[in-house]
Amino acid sequence: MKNGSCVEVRLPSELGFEKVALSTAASMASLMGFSNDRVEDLKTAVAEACINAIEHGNQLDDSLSVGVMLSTTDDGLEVRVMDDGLGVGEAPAAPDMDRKMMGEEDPRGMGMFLIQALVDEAEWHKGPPGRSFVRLVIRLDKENK
Amino acid sequence: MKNGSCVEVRLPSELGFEKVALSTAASMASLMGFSNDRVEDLKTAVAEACINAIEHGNQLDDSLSVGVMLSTTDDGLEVRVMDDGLGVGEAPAAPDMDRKMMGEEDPRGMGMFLIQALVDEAEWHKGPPGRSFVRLVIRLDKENK
Amino acid sequence: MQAATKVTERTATAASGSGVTILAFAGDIASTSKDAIMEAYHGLGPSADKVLLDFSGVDYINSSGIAIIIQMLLEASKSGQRSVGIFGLTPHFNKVFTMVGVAKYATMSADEAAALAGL
Amino acid sequence: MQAATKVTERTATAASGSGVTILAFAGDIASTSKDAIMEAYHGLGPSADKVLLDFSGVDYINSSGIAIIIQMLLEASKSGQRSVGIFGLTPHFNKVFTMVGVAKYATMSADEAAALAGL
Ligand SMILES: Nc1ncnc2c1ncn2[C@@H]1O[C@H](COP(=O)(O)OP(=O)(O)O)[C@@H](O)[C@H]1O
Ligand SMILES: Nc1ncnc2c1ncn2[C@@H]1O[C@H](COP(=O)(O)OP(=O)(O)O)[C@@H](O)[C@H]1O
Repeated sequence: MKNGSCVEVRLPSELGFEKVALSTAASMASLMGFSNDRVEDLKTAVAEACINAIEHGNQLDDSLSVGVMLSTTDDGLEVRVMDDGLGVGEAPAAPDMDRKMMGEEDPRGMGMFLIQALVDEAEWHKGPPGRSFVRLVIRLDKENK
Repeated sequence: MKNGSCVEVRLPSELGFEKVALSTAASMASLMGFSNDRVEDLKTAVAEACINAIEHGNQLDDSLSVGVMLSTTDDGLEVRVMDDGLGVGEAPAAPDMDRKMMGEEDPRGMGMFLIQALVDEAEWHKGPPGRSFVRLVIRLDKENK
Repeated sequence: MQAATKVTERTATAASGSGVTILAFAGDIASTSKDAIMEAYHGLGPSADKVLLDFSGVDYINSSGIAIIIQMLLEASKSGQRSVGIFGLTPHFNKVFTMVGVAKYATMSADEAAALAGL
Repeated sequence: MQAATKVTERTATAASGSGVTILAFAGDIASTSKDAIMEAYHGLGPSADKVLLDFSGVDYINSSGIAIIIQMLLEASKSGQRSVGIFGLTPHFNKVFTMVGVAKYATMSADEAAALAGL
Protein backbone atom coordinates (compact mmCIF):
# COMPACT_ATOMS: atom_id res chain seq x y z
CA MET A 1 0.00 0.00 0.00
CA LYS A 2 1.31 3.39 -0.96
CA ASN A 3 2.07 6.06 1.61
CA GLY A 4 -0.37 8.91 1.12
CA SER A 5 -3.22 6.76 -0.18
CA CYS A 6 -6.39 8.48 0.82
CA VAL A 7 -10.00 7.39 1.15
CA GLU A 8 -12.69 10.02 1.63
CA VAL A 9 -16.22 9.42 2.94
CA ARG A 10 -19.12 11.89 3.08
CA LEU A 11 -21.98 11.11 5.46
CA PRO A 12 -25.37 12.75 5.95
CA SER A 13 -25.81 14.57 9.27
CA GLU A 14 -28.03 11.84 10.62
CA LEU A 15 -27.24 9.78 13.72
CA GLY A 16 -26.53 6.17 12.84
CA PHE A 17 -24.37 7.00 9.83
CA GLU A 18 -21.33 7.13 12.12
CA LYS A 19 -21.50 3.32 11.84
CA VAL A 20 -20.86 3.52 8.10
CA ALA A 21 -17.75 5.66 8.70
CA LEU A 22 -16.61 3.28 11.42
CA SER A 23 -16.82 0.34 8.99
CA THR A 24 -14.87 2.20 6.33
CA ALA A 25 -12.15 3.15 8.80
CA ALA A 26 -12.02 -0.37 10.23
CA SER A 27 -11.64 -1.89 6.79
CA MET A 28 -8.82 0.49 5.86
CA ALA A 29 -7.00 -0.12 9.16
CA SER A 30 -7.32 -3.89 8.75
CA LEU A 31 -5.86 -3.68 5.25
CA MET A 32 -2.96 -1.70 6.67
CA GLY A 33 -2.26 -4.53 9.08
CA PHE A 34 -3.52 -3.10 12.36
CA SER A 35 -4.47 -5.71 14.97
CA ASN A 36 -8.12 -6.27 15.87
CA ASP A 37 -7.60 -4.48 19.20
CA ARG A 38 -6.36 -1.34 17.52
CA VAL A 39 -9.11 -1.54 14.93
CA GLU A 40 -11.69 -1.66 17.75
CA ASP A 41 -10.08 1.42 19.35
CA LEU A 42 -10.22 3.24 16.02
CA LYS A 43 -13.85 2.26 15.44
CA THR A 44 -14.97 3.81 18.71
CA ALA A 45 -12.85 6.93 18.18
CA VAL A 46 -14.14 7.47 14.63
CA ALA A 47 -17.74 6.83 15.69
CA GLU A 48 -17.50 9.36 18.53
CA ALA A 49 -15.89 11.95 16.27
CA CYS A 50 -18.63 11.49 13.65
CA ILE A 51 -21.41 11.66 16.27
CA ASN A 52 -19.99 14.97 17.50
CA ALA A 53 -19.73 16.31 13.94
CA ILE A 54 -23.33 15.24 13.21
CA GLU A 55 -24.82 16.45 16.51
CA HIS A 56 -22.74 19.41 17.64
CA GLY A 57 -20.98 20.57 14.47
CA ASN A 58 -23.77 20.17 11.93
CA GLN A 59 -26.58 20.17 14.50
CA LEU A 60 -28.39 17.37 12.66
CA ASP A 61 -28.91 19.69 9.67
CA ASP A 62 -30.00 17.57 6.69
CA SER A 63 -28.38 19.87 4.18
CA LEU A 64 -24.89 19.48 5.66
CA SER A 65 -22.59 16.49 5.39
CA VAL A 66 -19.72 15.21 7.50
CA GLY A 67 -16.41 14.54 5.77
CA VAL A 68 -14.09 11.76 6.86
CA MET A 69 -10.62 11.63 5.30
CA LEU A 70 -8.56 8.51 5.91
CA SER A 71 -4.90 8.83 4.88
CA THR A 72 -2.04 6.42 5.18
CA THR A 73 1.13 8.01 6.54
CA ASP A 74 4.68 6.72 6.93
CA ASP A 75 3.84 4.94 10.11
CA GLY A 76 0.10 4.80 10.50
CA LEU A 77 -3.36 6.00 9.65
CA GLU A 78 -4.57 9.57 10.00
CA VAL A 79 -8.28 10.34 10.15
CA ARG A 80 -9.83 13.81 9.83
CA VAL A 81 -13.49 14.27 10.65
CA MET A 82 -14.79 17.59 9.33
CA ASP A 83 -18.04 19.43 9.93
CA ASP A 84 -19.61 22.80 9.14
CA GLY A 85 -19.69 24.07 12.70
CA LEU A 86 -17.38 26.40 14.55
CA GLY A 87 -15.38 23.56 16.04
CA VAL A 88 -14.20 22.99 19.54
CA GLY A 89 -10.94 23.78 21.29
CA GLU A 90 -9.28 21.38 23.65
CA ALA A 91 -11.04 18.30 24.97
CA PRO A 92 -12.99 18.88 28.18
CA ALA A 93 -11.89 17.43 31.49
CA ALA A 94 -12.06 13.64 31.81
CA PRO A 95 -15.48 12.43 32.91
CA ASP A 96 -15.77 12.22 36.70
CA MET A 97 -17.80 9.14 37.42
CA ASP A 98 -18.18 10.01 41.10
CA ARG A 99 -19.74 13.37 40.21
CA LYS A 100 -21.93 11.72 37.59
CA MET A 101 -23.15 9.27 40.23
CA MET A 102 -23.94 12.18 42.56
CA GLY A 103 -25.99 13.79 39.81
CA GLU A 104 -23.53 16.71 39.79
CA GLU A 105 -22.30 16.12 36.24
CA ASP A 106 -24.22 15.30 33.04
CA PRO A 107 -24.05 11.52 32.44
CA ARG A 108 -22.98 12.39 28.87
CA GLY A 109 -19.76 14.16 27.88
CA MET A 110 -17.46 11.18 27.38
CA GLY A 111 -16.90 11.24 23.62
CA MET A 112 -13.85 13.48 23.39
CA PHE A 113 -12.31 11.80 26.42
CA LEU A 114 -12.69 8.38 24.79
CA ILE A 115 -11.25 9.62 21.51
CA GLN A 116 -8.16 10.92 23.29
CA ALA A 117 -7.81 7.76 25.35
CA LEU A 118 -8.13 5.35 22.41
CA VAL A 119 -5.91 6.81 19.67
CA ASP A 120 -2.25 7.83 19.60
CA GLU A 121 -2.93 11.47 18.69
CA ALA A 122 -6.12 13.53 18.83
CA GLU A 123 -6.25 17.23 18.00
CA TRP A 124 -9.27 19.48 17.60
CA HIS A 125 -9.07 22.38 15.17
CA LYS A 126 -11.49 25.29 15.14
CA GLY A 127 -11.76 26.57 11.62
CA PRO A 128 -13.92 28.81 9.53
CA PRO A 129 -17.32 27.13 9.07
CA GLY A 130 -16.87 23.92 7.09
CA ARG A 131 -13.25 23.69 8.10
CA SER A 132 -13.50 22.58 11.69
CA PHE A 133 -12.08 19.14 12.19
CA VAL A 134 -10.66 16.64 14.60
CA ARG A 135 -7.52 14.82 13.56
CA LEU A 136 -6.86 11.32 14.88
CA VAL A 137 -3.77 9.18 14.36
CA ILE A 138 -3.11 5.54 15.11
CA ARG A 139 0.42 4.35 14.57
CA LEU A 140 1.59 0.97 13.37
CA ASP A 141 4.76 0.98 15.48
CA LYS A 142 2.59 0.87 18.59
CA GLU A 143 1.51 -2.56 17.38
CA ASN A 144 4.81 -4.09 18.32
CA LYS A 145 4.93 -2.88 21.87
CA MET B 1 -33.55 6.29 7.92
CA LYS B 2 -34.50 8.97 5.47
CA ASN B 3 -35.17 8.21 1.83
CA GLY B 4 -32.48 9.88 -0.25
CA SER B 5 -29.76 9.68 2.39
CA CYS B 6 -26.50 9.45 0.55
CA VAL B 7 -23.01 8.29 1.48
CA GLU B 8 -20.12 9.01 -0.88
CA VAL B 9 -16.74 7.29 -0.88
CA ARG B 10 -13.65 8.21 -2.91
CA LEU B 11 -10.98 5.54 -3.36
CA PRO B 12 -7.50 5.68 -4.85
CA SER B 13 -7.06 3.73 -8.10
CA GLU B 14 -5.15 0.98 -6.36
CA LEU B 15 -6.25 -2.64 -6.24
CA GLY B 16 -7.24 -3.70 -2.75
CA PHE B 17 -9.17 -0.51 -1.99
CA GLU B 18 -12.28 -2.15 -3.41
CA LYS B 19 -12.42 -3.89 -0.03
CA VAL B 20 -12.86 -0.53 1.71
CA ALA B 21 -15.80 0.32 -0.57
CA LEU B 22 -17.27 -3.13 -0.01
CA SER B 23 -17.18 -2.59 3.77
CA THR B 24 -18.84 0.80 3.49
CA ALA B 25 -21.59 -0.59 1.25
CA ALA B 26 -22.08 -3.61 3.50
CA SER B 27 -22.42 -1.42 6.57
CA MET B 28 -24.98 0.83 4.90
CA ALA B 29 -27.00 -2.15 3.62
CA SER B 30 -26.97 -3.76 7.07
CA LEU B 31 -28.24 -0.55 8.64
CA MET B 32 -31.04 -0.50 6.07
CA GLY B 33 -32.08 -3.95 7.21
CA PHE B 34 -30.86 -6.13 4.34
CA SER B 35 -30.25 -9.77 5.28
CA ASN B 36 -26.72 -11.14 5.45
CA ASP B 37 -27.24 -13.01 2.17
CA ARG B 38 -28.15 -9.87 0.29
CA VAL B 39 -25.29 -7.99 1.95
CA GLU B 40 -22.86 -10.67 0.70
CA ASP B 41 -24.27 -10.32 -2.84
CA LEU B 42 -23.83 -6.56 -2.66
CA LYS B 43 -20.28 -6.87 -1.33
CA THR B 44 -19.19 -8.95 -4.31
CA ALA B 45 -21.01 -6.72 -6.81
CA VAL B 46 -19.52 -3.52 -5.36
CA ALA B 47 -16.04 -5.06 -5.19
CA GLU B 48 -16.19 -6.16 -8.85
CA ALA B 49 -17.48 -2.76 -9.96
CA CYS B 50 -14.66 -1.00 -8.07
CA ILE B 51 -12.01 -3.37 -9.44
CA ASN B 52 -13.19 -2.61 -12.99
CA ALA B 53 -13.17 1.13 -12.29
CA ILE B 54 -9.65 0.92 -10.82
CA GLU B 55 -8.22 -1.40 -13.49
CA HIS B 56 -10.09 -0.68 -16.71
CA GLY B 57 -11.61 2.76 -16.15
CA ASN B 58 -8.75 4.50 -14.36
CA GLN B 59 -6.07 2.09 -15.56
CA LEU B 60 -4.43 2.06 -12.11
CA ASP B 61 -3.55 5.76 -12.51
CA ASP B 62 -2.51 7.16 -9.11
CA SER B 63 -3.82 10.60 -9.86
CA LEU B 64 -7.39 9.41 -10.47
CA SER B 65 -9.91 8.30 -7.89
CA VAL B 66 -12.97 6.08 -8.03
CA GLY B 67 -16.25 7.49 -6.72
CA VAL B 68 -18.83 5.31 -5.02
CA MET B 69 -22.24 6.87 -4.25
CA LEU B 70 -24.57 4.93 -2.01
CA SER B 71 -28.14 6.28 -1.91
CA THR B 72 -31.20 5.01 -0.15
CA THR B 73 -34.29 4.94 -2.36
CA ASP B 74 -37.95 4.25 -1.62
CA ASP B 75 -37.43 0.54 -1.73
CA GLY B 76 -33.72 -0.18 -1.63
CA LEU B 77 -30.14 0.86 -2.05
CA GLU B 78 -28.65 2.31 -5.22
CA VAL B 79 -24.89 2.27 -5.78
CA ARG B 80 -23.04 4.19 -8.50
CA VAL B 81 -19.40 3.42 -9.14
CA MET B 82 -17.77 6.15 -11.24
CA ASP B 83 -14.40 6.31 -12.95
CA ASP B 84 -12.53 8.59 -15.35
CA GLY B 85 -12.50 6.18 -18.29
CA LEU B 86 -14.70 6.02 -21.34
CA GLY B 87 -16.97 3.44 -19.79
CA VAL B 88 -18.37 0.25 -21.17
CA GLY B 89 -21.64 -0.57 -22.93
CA GLU B 90 -23.60 -3.67 -22.15
CA ALA B 91 -22.19 -6.53 -20.13
CA PRO B 92 -20.33 -9.14 -22.20
CA ALA B 93 -21.69 -12.65 -22.73
CA ALA B 94 -21.84 -14.86 -19.66
CA PRO B 95 -18.58 -16.71 -19.03
CA ASP B 96 -18.49 -20.07 -20.77
CA MET B 97 -16.76 -22.45 -18.42
CA ASP B 98 -16.46 -25.18 -21.05
CA ARG B 99 -14.61 -22.83 -23.37
CA LYS B 100 -12.44 -21.60 -20.51
CA MET B 101 -11.55 -25.23 -19.73
CA MET B 102 -10.61 -25.78 -23.36
CA GLY B 103 -8.31 -22.76 -23.21
CA GLU B 104 -10.50 -21.04 -25.82
CA GLU B 105 -11.65 -18.23 -23.54
CA ASP B 106 -9.67 -16.08 -21.08
CA PRO B 107 -10.13 -17.49 -17.56
CA ARG B 108 -10.97 -13.91 -16.52
CA GLY B 109 -13.96 -11.89 -17.69
CA MET B 110 -16.49 -12.79 -14.99
CA GLY B 111 -16.86 -9.49 -13.13
CA MET B 112 -19.71 -7.91 -15.07
CA PHE B 113 -21.53 -11.24 -15.26
CA LEU B 114 -21.36 -11.62 -11.49
CA ILE B 115 -22.53 -8.06 -10.90
CA GLN B 116 -25.60 -8.66 -13.07
CA ALA B 117 -26.30 -12.00 -11.46
CA LEU B 118 -26.04 -10.76 -7.88
CA VAL B 119 -27.99 -7.49 -7.81
CA ASP B 120 -31.56 -6.61 -8.82
CA GLU B 121 -30.52 -4.02 -11.43
CA ALA B 122 -27.17 -3.32 -13.10
CA GLU B 123 -26.69 -0.73 -15.83
CA TRP B 124 -23.49 0.53 -17.40
CA HIS B 125 -23.34 4.12 -18.62
CA LYS B 126 -20.68 5.43 -20.98
CA GLY B 127 -20.17 9.08 -20.23
CA PRO B 128 -17.71 11.85 -20.91
CA PRO B 129 -14.46 11.10 -19.05
CA GLY B 130 -15.11 11.17 -15.32
CA ARG B 131 -18.78 10.46 -15.85
CA SER B 132 -18.78 6.80 -16.78
CA PHE B 133 -20.47 4.72 -14.18
CA VAL B 134 -22.21 1.50 -13.36
CA ARG B 135 -25.45 1.73 -11.40
CA LEU B 136 -26.45 -1.16 -9.14
CA VAL B 137 -29.67 -1.55 -7.18
CA ILE B 138 -30.68 -4.01 -4.48
CA ARG B 139 -34.27 -3.85 -3.34
CA LEU B 140 -35.66 -4.46 0.11
CA ASP B 141 -38.93 -5.98 -1.15
CA LYS B 142 -36.92 -8.88 -2.58
CA GLU B 143 -36.08 -9.67 1.03
CA ASN B 144 -39.56 -10.94 1.75
CA LYS B 145 -39.84 -13.39 -1.12
CA MET C 1 -30.46 4.26 10.96
CA GLN C 2 -29.86 2.87 14.44
CA ALA C 3 -30.73 -0.78 15.03
CA ALA C 4 -33.62 -0.72 17.52
CA THR C 5 -32.55 -1.80 20.99
CA LYS C 6 -34.33 -4.88 22.25
CA VAL C 7 -34.44 -5.57 25.97
CA THR C 8 -35.47 -9.01 27.23
CA GLU C 9 -36.01 -9.72 30.91
CA ARG C 10 -35.24 -13.12 32.41
CA THR C 11 -34.47 -14.48 35.86
CA ALA C 12 -31.65 -16.64 37.17
CA THR C 13 -30.38 -17.87 40.51
CA ALA C 14 -27.17 -16.57 42.03
CA ALA C 15 -24.56 -18.81 43.65
CA SER C 16 -25.88 -17.55 47.01
CA GLY C 17 -29.32 -18.89 46.10
CA SER C 18 -31.03 -15.54 45.70
CA GLY C 19 -33.02 -14.54 42.63
CA VAL C 20 -31.38 -12.37 39.97
CA THR C 21 -33.08 -10.34 37.24
CA ILE C 22 -31.23 -10.22 33.94
CA LEU C 23 -31.90 -7.52 31.35
CA ALA C 24 -30.48 -8.78 28.07
CA PHE C 25 -29.80 -6.14 25.42
CA ALA C 26 -29.69 -6.70 21.67
CA GLY C 27 -29.09 -4.19 18.88
CA ASP C 28 -27.30 -0.90 19.39
CA ILE C 29 -26.74 0.90 22.68
CA ALA C 30 -26.94 4.53 21.54
CA SER C 31 -28.98 7.66 22.21
CA THR C 32 -31.99 6.03 20.55
CA SER C 33 -31.89 3.23 23.15
CA LYS C 34 -32.97 5.48 26.01
CA ASP C 35 -36.69 4.64 26.05
CA ALA C 36 -36.22 0.91 25.57
CA ILE C 37 -33.61 0.66 28.32
CA MET C 38 -35.18 2.99 30.89
CA GLU C 39 -38.67 1.55 30.39
CA ALA C 40 -37.35 -1.95 30.99
CA TYR C 41 -35.52 -0.72 34.07
CA HIS C 42 -38.50 1.18 35.46
CA GLY C 43 -40.66 -1.90 34.85
CA LEU C 44 -38.63 -3.95 37.33
CA GLY C 45 -40.51 -4.84 40.51
CA PRO C 46 -39.25 -3.62 43.89
CA SER C 47 -38.12 -7.14 44.75
CA ALA C 48 -35.54 -7.06 41.93
CA ASP C 49 -32.63 -6.13 44.15
CA LYS C 50 -29.97 -7.94 42.10
CA VAL C 51 -29.91 -6.89 38.46
CA LEU C 52 -27.50 -8.00 35.73
CA LEU C 53 -27.18 -6.30 32.35
CA ASP C 54 -26.32 -8.76 29.57
CA PHE C 55 -24.46 -7.11 26.66
CA SER C 56 -23.58 -10.32 24.81
CA GLY C 57 -26.09 -9.58 22.04
CA VAL C 58 -24.84 -6.06 21.46
CA ASP C 59 -22.30 -5.12 18.81
CA TYR C 60 -22.33 -1.33 18.80
CA ILE C 61 -22.13 0.88 21.88
CA ASN C 62 -21.38 4.60 21.83
CA SER C 63 -20.84 7.16 24.55
CA SER C 64 -24.48 8.31 24.49
CA GLY C 65 -25.44 4.69 25.12
CA ILE C 66 -23.01 4.43 28.01
CA ALA C 67 -24.57 7.60 29.44
CA ILE C 68 -27.92 5.79 29.59
CA ILE C 69 -26.32 2.96 31.55
CA ILE C 70 -24.80 5.55 33.92
CA GLN C 71 -28.25 7.09 34.34
CA MET C 72 -29.56 3.67 35.33
CA LEU C 73 -26.70 3.07 37.77
CA LEU C 74 -27.42 6.48 39.31
CA GLU C 75 -31.08 5.57 39.85
CA ALA C 76 -30.13 2.18 41.28
CA SER C 77 -27.67 3.80 43.64
CA LYS C 78 -30.26 6.39 44.75
CA SER C 79 -32.72 3.60 45.54
CA GLY C 80 -30.10 2.34 47.95
CA GLN C 81 -31.15 -1.28 47.71
CA ARG C 82 -30.37 -2.52 44.22
CA SER C 83 -27.03 -3.83 42.91
CA VAL C 84 -26.38 -3.74 39.17
CA GLY C 85 -23.77 -5.94 37.48
CA ILE C 86 -22.63 -6.09 33.86
CA PHE C 87 -21.51 -9.04 31.73
CA GLY C 88 -21.03 -10.05 28.12
CA LEU C 89 -19.10 -7.01 26.96
CA THR C 90 -16.40 -7.56 24.34
CA PRO C 91 -12.85 -6.99 25.65
CA HIS C 92 -12.87 -3.64 23.85
CA PHE C 93 -16.04 -2.37 25.51
CA ASN C 94 -14.93 -3.84 28.81
CA LYS C 95 -11.92 -1.53 28.50
CA VAL C 96 -14.09 1.43 27.48
CA PHE C 97 -16.51 0.95 30.42
CA THR C 98 -13.52 0.76 32.74
CA MET C 99 -11.93 3.89 31.21
CA VAL C 100 -14.97 6.03 31.89
CA GLY C 101 -15.34 4.68 35.42
CA VAL C 102 -18.47 2.53 35.11
CA ALA C 103 -16.56 -0.39 36.64
CA LYS C 104 -16.41 1.55 39.92
CA TYR C 105 -20.20 1.37 40.25
CA ALA C 106 -21.10 -1.91 38.59
CA THR C 107 -19.37 -5.26 38.95
CA MET C 108 -18.11 -6.31 35.52
CA SER C 109 -17.99 -10.05 34.72
CA ALA C 110 -16.97 -11.89 31.58
CA ASP C 111 -20.11 -13.99 31.29
CA GLU C 112 -23.33 -14.94 33.02
CA ALA C 113 -21.80 -17.82 35.00
CA ALA C 114 -19.10 -15.55 36.43
CA ALA C 115 -21.65 -12.85 37.19
CA LEU C 116 -23.96 -15.26 39.04
CA ALA C 117 -21.05 -16.81 40.92
CA GLY C 118 -20.26 -13.42 42.39
CA LEU C 119 -23.77 -12.65 43.70
CA MET D 1 -3.34 -3.39 0.04
CA GLN D 2 -4.23 -7.05 -0.57
CA ALA D 3 -3.72 -9.46 2.30
CA ALA D 4 -0.95 -11.81 1.12
CA THR D 5 -2.26 -15.24 0.19
CA LYS D 6 -0.81 -18.05 2.26
CA VAL D 7 -0.93 -21.58 0.92
CA THR D 8 -0.25 -24.50 3.24
CA GLU D 9 0.08 -28.06 1.99
CA ARG D 10 -1.06 -31.02 4.06
CA THR D 11 -2.10 -34.62 3.41
CA ALA D 12 -5.13 -36.63 4.42
CA THR D 13 -6.67 -40.00 3.69
CA ALA D 14 -9.82 -40.36 1.60
CA ALA D 15 -12.68 -42.69 2.54
CA SER D 16 -11.41 -44.98 -0.20
CA GLY D 17 -8.05 -45.21 1.58
CA SER D 18 -6.04 -43.29 -0.99
CA GLY D 19 -3.84 -40.31 -0.16
CA VAL D 20 -5.16 -36.80 -0.70
CA THR D 21 -3.19 -33.57 -0.92
CA ILE D 22 -4.87 -30.51 0.59
CA LEU D 23 -3.85 -26.98 -0.34
CA ALA D 24 -5.24 -24.70 2.36
CA PHE D 25 -5.57 -21.03 1.45
CA ALA D 26 -5.57 -18.09 3.86
CA GLY D 27 -5.81 -14.37 3.15
CA ASP D 28 -7.34 -12.97 -0.02
CA ILE D 29 -7.90 -14.82 -3.29
CA ALA D 30 -7.35 -12.00 -5.78
CA SER D 31 -5.07 -11.13 -8.71
CA THR D 32 -2.13 -10.80 -6.31
CA SER D 33 -2.59 -14.45 -5.26
CA LYS D 34 -1.47 -15.83 -8.61
CA ASP D 35 2.17 -16.60 -7.75
CA ALA D 36 1.41 -18.07 -4.33
CA ILE D 37 -1.31 -20.33 -5.67
CA MET D 38 0.31 -21.44 -8.91
CA GLU D 39 3.69 -22.05 -7.25
CA ALA D 40 2.05 -24.24 -4.64
CA TYR D 41 0.19 -26.08 -7.37
CA HIS D 42 3.26 -26.55 -9.55
CA GLY D 43 5.17 -27.78 -6.51
CA LEU D 44 2.89 -30.79 -6.14
CA GLY D 45 4.55 -34.12 -6.96
CA PRO D 46 3.22 -36.26 -9.82
CA SER D 47 1.77 -38.72 -7.31
CA ALA D 48 -0.65 -36.07 -6.04
CA ASP D 49 -3.59 -37.24 -8.13
CA LYS D 50 -6.29 -36.21 -5.66
CA VAL D 51 -6.11 -32.56 -4.66
CA LEU D 52 -8.48 -30.61 -2.41
CA LEU D 53 -8.51 -26.82 -2.12
CA ASP D 54 -9.45 -25.63 1.37
CA PHE D 55 -11.02 -22.16 1.38
CA SER D 56 -12.10 -22.17 5.02
CA GLY D 57 -9.40 -19.62 5.95
CA VAL D 58 -10.32 -17.19 3.18
CA ASP D 59 -12.63 -14.23 3.65
CA TYR D 60 -12.29 -12.28 0.39
CA ILE D 61 -12.45 -13.75 -3.10
CA ASN D 62 -12.88 -11.74 -6.28
CA SER D 63 -13.32 -12.72 -9.91
CA SER D 64 -9.60 -12.38 -10.67
CA GLY D 65 -8.98 -14.85 -7.87
CA ILE D 66 -11.56 -17.26 -9.26
CA ALA D 67 -9.79 -16.98 -12.63
CA ILE D 68 -6.62 -18.31 -10.99
CA ILE D 69 -8.54 -21.31 -9.66
CA ILE D 70 -9.94 -21.88 -13.17
CA GLN D 71 -6.39 -21.72 -14.55
CA MET D 72 -5.42 -24.43 -12.06
CA LEU D 73 -8.43 -26.59 -12.97
CA LEU D 74 -7.50 -26.21 -16.63
CA GLU D 75 -3.94 -27.43 -15.95
CA ALA D 76 -5.24 -30.33 -13.86
CA SER D 77 -7.67 -31.30 -16.58
CA LYS D 78 -4.92 -31.12 -19.23
CA SER D 79 -2.73 -33.43 -17.14
CA GLY D 80 -5.55 -35.95 -17.48
CA GLN D 81 -4.84 -37.64 -14.17
CA ARG D 82 -5.56 -35.24 -11.36
CA SER D 83 -8.92 -34.54 -9.74
CA VAL D 84 -9.39 -31.25 -7.90
CA GLY D 85 -12.09 -30.71 -5.27
CA ILE D 86 -13.08 -27.63 -3.32
CA PHE D 87 -14.35 -27.22 0.25
CA GLY D 88 -14.76 -24.64 2.97
CA LEU D 89 -16.37 -21.91 0.86
CA THR D 90 -18.99 -19.75 2.56
CA PRO D 91 -22.53 -20.27 1.23
CA HIS D 92 -22.15 -17.00 -0.70
CA PHE D 93 -18.97 -18.04 -2.50
CA ASN D 94 -20.35 -21.52 -3.02
CA LYS D 95 -23.13 -19.81 -4.96
CA VAL D 96 -20.66 -17.61 -6.85
CA PHE D 97 -18.43 -20.57 -7.85
CA THR D 98 -21.54 -22.39 -9.05
CA MET D 99 -22.79 -19.35 -10.99
CA VAL D 100 -19.60 -19.08 -13.02
CA GLY D 101 -19.51 -22.82 -13.69
CA VAL D 102 -16.56 -23.91 -11.55
CA ALA D 103 -18.78 -26.56 -9.93
CA LYS D 104 -18.91 -28.37 -13.28
CA TYR D 105 -15.17 -29.03 -13.12
CA ALA D 106 -14.45 -29.39 -9.41
CA THR D 107 -16.49 -31.26 -6.82
CA MET D 108 -17.67 -28.78 -4.21
CA SER D 109 -18.08 -30.00 -0.61
CA ALA D 110 -19.11 -28.18 2.54
CA ASP D 111 -16.15 -29.29 4.63
CA GLU D 112 -13.08 -31.52 4.71
CA ALA D 113 -14.94 -34.57 6.04
CA ALA D 114 -17.50 -34.38 3.25
CA ALA D 115 -14.78 -33.86 0.64
CA LEU D 116 -12.76 -36.87 1.88
CA ALA D 117 -15.87 -39.03 2.07
CA GLY D 118 -16.43 -38.47 -1.63
CA LEU D 119 -12.93 -39.47 -2.77
N1 LIG E 1 -17.48 18.74 16.27
C1 LIG E 1 -17.87 19.55 17.28
N2 LIG E 1 -18.34 20.79 16.99
C2 LIG E 1 -18.75 21.62 17.98
N3 LIG E 1 -18.72 21.29 19.29
C3 LIG E 1 -18.26 20.09 19.64
C4 LIG E 1 -17.81 19.16 18.66
N4 LIG E 1 -17.40 18.04 19.30
C5 LIG E 1 -17.61 18.25 20.61
N5 LIG E 1 -18.11 19.48 20.84
C6 LIG E 1 -18.44 20.09 22.16
O1 LIG E 1 -17.73 19.41 23.18
C7 LIG E 1 -18.65 18.85 24.12
C8 LIG E 1 -18.14 17.52 24.67
O2 LIG E 1 -18.19 16.53 23.65
P1 LIG E 1 -18.13 15.00 24.05
O3 LIG E 1 -17.02 14.80 25.03
O4 LIG E 1 -18.02 14.21 22.80
O5 LIG E 1 -19.49 14.67 24.80
P2 LIG E 1 -21.02 14.84 24.36
O6 LIG E 1 -21.04 14.83 22.87
O7 LIG E 1 -21.69 13.67 24.97
O8 LIG E 1 -21.48 16.13 24.94
C9 LIG E 1 -19.98 18.74 23.39
O9 LIG E 1 -21.08 18.76 24.27
C10 LIG E 1 -19.93 19.97 22.48
O10 LIG E 1 -20.31 21.12 23.18
N1 LIG F 1 -15.27 0.56 -15.69
C1 LIG F 1 -14.88 0.10 -16.89
N2 LIG F 1 -14.29 0.92 -17.79
C2 LIG F 1 -13.86 0.46 -18.97
N3 LIG F 1 -13.98 -0.82 -19.39
C3 LIG F 1 -14.55 -1.71 -18.54
C4 LIG F 1 -15.03 -1.30 -17.27
N4 LIG F 1 -15.57 -2.39 -16.67
C5 LIG F 1 -15.42 -3.41 -17.52
N5 LIG F 1 -14.81 -3.02 -18.66
C6 LIG F 1 -14.49 -3.85 -19.84
O1 LIG F 1 -15.29 -5.02 -19.80
C7 LIG F 1 -14.48 -6.19 -19.78
C8 LIG F 1 -15.13 -7.29 -18.95
O2 LIG F 1 -15.10 -6.95 -17.60
P1 LIG F 1 -15.32 -8.06 -16.48
O3 LIG F 1 -16.47 -8.89 -16.88
O4 LIG F 1 -15.43 -7.40 -15.18
O5 LIG F 1 -14.03 -8.99 -16.54
P2 LIG F 1 -12.47 -8.64 -16.37
O6 LIG F 1 -12.37 -7.36 -15.60
O7 LIG F 1 -11.94 -9.82 -15.65
O8 LIG F 1 -11.92 -8.51 -17.78
C9 LIG F 1 -13.14 -5.73 -19.25
O9 LIG F 1 -12.07 -6.55 -19.69
C10 LIG F 1 -13.04 -4.32 -19.82
O10 LIG F 1 -12.59 -4.36 -21.16
